[in-house]
Amino acid sequence: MYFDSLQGLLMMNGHGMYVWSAYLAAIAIIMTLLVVPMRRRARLLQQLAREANGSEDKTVGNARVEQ
Amino acid sequence: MPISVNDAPLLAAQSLGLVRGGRELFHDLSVEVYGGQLWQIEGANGAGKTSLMRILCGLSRYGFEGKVLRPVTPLYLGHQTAVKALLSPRENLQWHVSGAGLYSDDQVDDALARLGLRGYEDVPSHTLSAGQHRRVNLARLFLSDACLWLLDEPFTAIDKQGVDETQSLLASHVDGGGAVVMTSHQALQVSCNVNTLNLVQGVVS
Amino acid sequence: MWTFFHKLGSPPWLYAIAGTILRWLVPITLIALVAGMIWGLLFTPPDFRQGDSYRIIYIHVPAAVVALAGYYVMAIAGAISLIWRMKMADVVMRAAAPVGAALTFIALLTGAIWGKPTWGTWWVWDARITSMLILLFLYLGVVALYESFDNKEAAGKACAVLSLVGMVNIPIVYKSVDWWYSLHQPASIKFTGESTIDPSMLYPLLLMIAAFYALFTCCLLMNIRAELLQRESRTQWVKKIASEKGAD
Amino acid sequence: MQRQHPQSCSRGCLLSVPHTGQFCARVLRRQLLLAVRRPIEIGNPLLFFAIVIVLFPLGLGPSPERLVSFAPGVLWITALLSNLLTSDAVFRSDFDDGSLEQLILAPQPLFFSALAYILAHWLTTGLLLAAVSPVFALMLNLPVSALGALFVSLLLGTAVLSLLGGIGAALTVGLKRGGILISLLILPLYMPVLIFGTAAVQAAMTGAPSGPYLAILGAMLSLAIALAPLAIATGLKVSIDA
Repeated sequence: MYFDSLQGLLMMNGHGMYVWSAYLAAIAIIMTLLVVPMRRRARLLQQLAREANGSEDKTVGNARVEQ
Repeated sequence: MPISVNDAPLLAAQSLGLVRGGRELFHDLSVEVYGGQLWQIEGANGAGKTSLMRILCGLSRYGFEGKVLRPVTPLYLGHQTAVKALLSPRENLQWHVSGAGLYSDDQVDDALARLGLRGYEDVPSHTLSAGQHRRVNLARLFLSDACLWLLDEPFTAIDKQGVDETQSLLASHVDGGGAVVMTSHQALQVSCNVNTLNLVQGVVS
Repeated sequence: MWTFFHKLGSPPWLYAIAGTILRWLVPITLIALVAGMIWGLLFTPPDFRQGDSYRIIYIHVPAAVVALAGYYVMAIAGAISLIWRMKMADVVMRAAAPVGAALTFIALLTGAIWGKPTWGTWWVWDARITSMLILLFLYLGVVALYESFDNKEAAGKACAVLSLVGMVNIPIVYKSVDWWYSLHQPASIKFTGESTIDPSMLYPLLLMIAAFYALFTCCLLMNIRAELLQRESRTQWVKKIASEKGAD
Repeated sequence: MQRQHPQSCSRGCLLSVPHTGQFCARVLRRQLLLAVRRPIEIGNPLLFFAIVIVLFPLGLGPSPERLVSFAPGVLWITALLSNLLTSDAVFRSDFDDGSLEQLILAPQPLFFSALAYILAHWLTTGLLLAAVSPVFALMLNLPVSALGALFVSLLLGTAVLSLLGGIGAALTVGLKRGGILISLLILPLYMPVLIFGTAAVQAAMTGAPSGPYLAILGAMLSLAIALAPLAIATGLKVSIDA
């Protein structure tokens, strides 16, 4: 471990602000890169599930017309 | 002149299928066009007539199922007239970008005269009306020696005399061994028999 | 092998195989990223010239490397969709574009932040940073072209052509920018020239590059699954998956 | 005079199809005639070039020494922008009236037809730009020794720019508002040409030989001639199909 204390780690003798800002920005972008498609897929599935359930009870009434 | 059936078809479409905006326009549609046949594609507006024509002539290459075999280069007349406003009708026809042959001046004069454009051969096209532009485009039929003609509503904005002249040309082209596939809302009065392809049922009659 | 290539063309199969790969790839990627960052930040000696600010290299270089590789993945997928008319390759290209653009942006951002302590300016017209900026413009060009088409099928084909043209041009752009940099800039400390990097710094870098490649693959596969659901929303297999998802 | 109709088509069709060279010459002549018949469209890029050149002294100050240090970059960037502005219209008019569909269906390969279109575009923009540029170079106090290098570099460079702009035009011809989009697509590809173009002029200014830079521009031109029409042809087929 090249830093004696938490304080040393944060300061990184003067360069800490740049290093940590770069890492945090990168981590933020990486998180969005991972989360966005997950949420998009979940939303699509939910919407399709609602459509699937929604259309099921609707077709019971006019099932004959559908065929 | 008996139609020689053993020739290879000038155009063969195998199990074409097209879905547009979630609606299935046609599917599993196969048709073979031989020399000496005139095909008319019928269907209401939006039934996919123009889409089918664009698939047959090769403008649409993606987004549909099935295959189209095209051994010969067809002559295609679309909705747009492809007439450059800055060029005169003669220049438009003689330098046409469809890659057709070189037409002599009197061939062009004769073709334009038959469509009632005598005297307009060398005026800039921007002085002509839209109907006259369509007739300049139609004049390509009188000049071309292509075997296969694909015409997308050729008679819109054409007067009675022009329609009759063109219909007689279609008949003589088909009798001469050529083939025509066209879409039109008007009933055709042509001497040769007409095969119709109705898009609503996708049935070939 | 050919049946594999052909099977790759069927959406449900691709959706399923992407799911299984993701199940074990996502945890590995997260572990590798975290380990690499900790290793790079805490357990490597500071650089004798640049001090601790060089630690940004563990984000900047991997992001740059994978961003460039991402463009090639996108271009090759585009080529496959153009030549063999495979709809799935079109989906892969569509999924790769935003991920690559985001990684290029990470590389640029970290490069700019890194430039401040070493050169005192927020933006330094170094050869690699400038080429990275042009790569970002190439990515944004593909995304912009895709968004401006209404018919998404044609959009995919047009983007395939543009990404292929971009792929041919990338080496030319990189070489000419390197040459331009050497013409105007006397050979001061080359920003990207640390070839003699000693092993203790090299290993975390290699780990981070591997982690970023895994990250790119994860994001790509996730985007593919989402894109598949959207494009094939009317097909039976999507309805089946949706109803299963709805049930549990 | 009843035209003799082909009796039987089965023995092959389109007997008198002009071969590719003849067809491309005809397309080139047609495009040049279309351009000449509306001369203002040839004048526009030159006027744009002139006006933007005038902007730079207003922005950078009139002192000759300052101007001369920027002259190569200013001249080249202005030529590049005026070329970019005109490249949107290469296929636009033919797309609007339907000629582009006919061109794509022509039996002759689209590779050479696209090349003919781009050559016509270059003759009416790039060539004139290169011819006019020495006048503005002198206004920017460029030494006379560099005028030759400027002319040749612009000659080669604008040809490459026209080919690359043709790719952008082919991809965006189907879009209603393709103008701005084309610059985002194509400017990254223009950058290498700009780098070596200005380098050639700067070298000539300092008396160094500008030969190697012009050679690289020539190499870029030959690569563009070989590959760009492929992308243009595919782009046109995709845009027509949209």
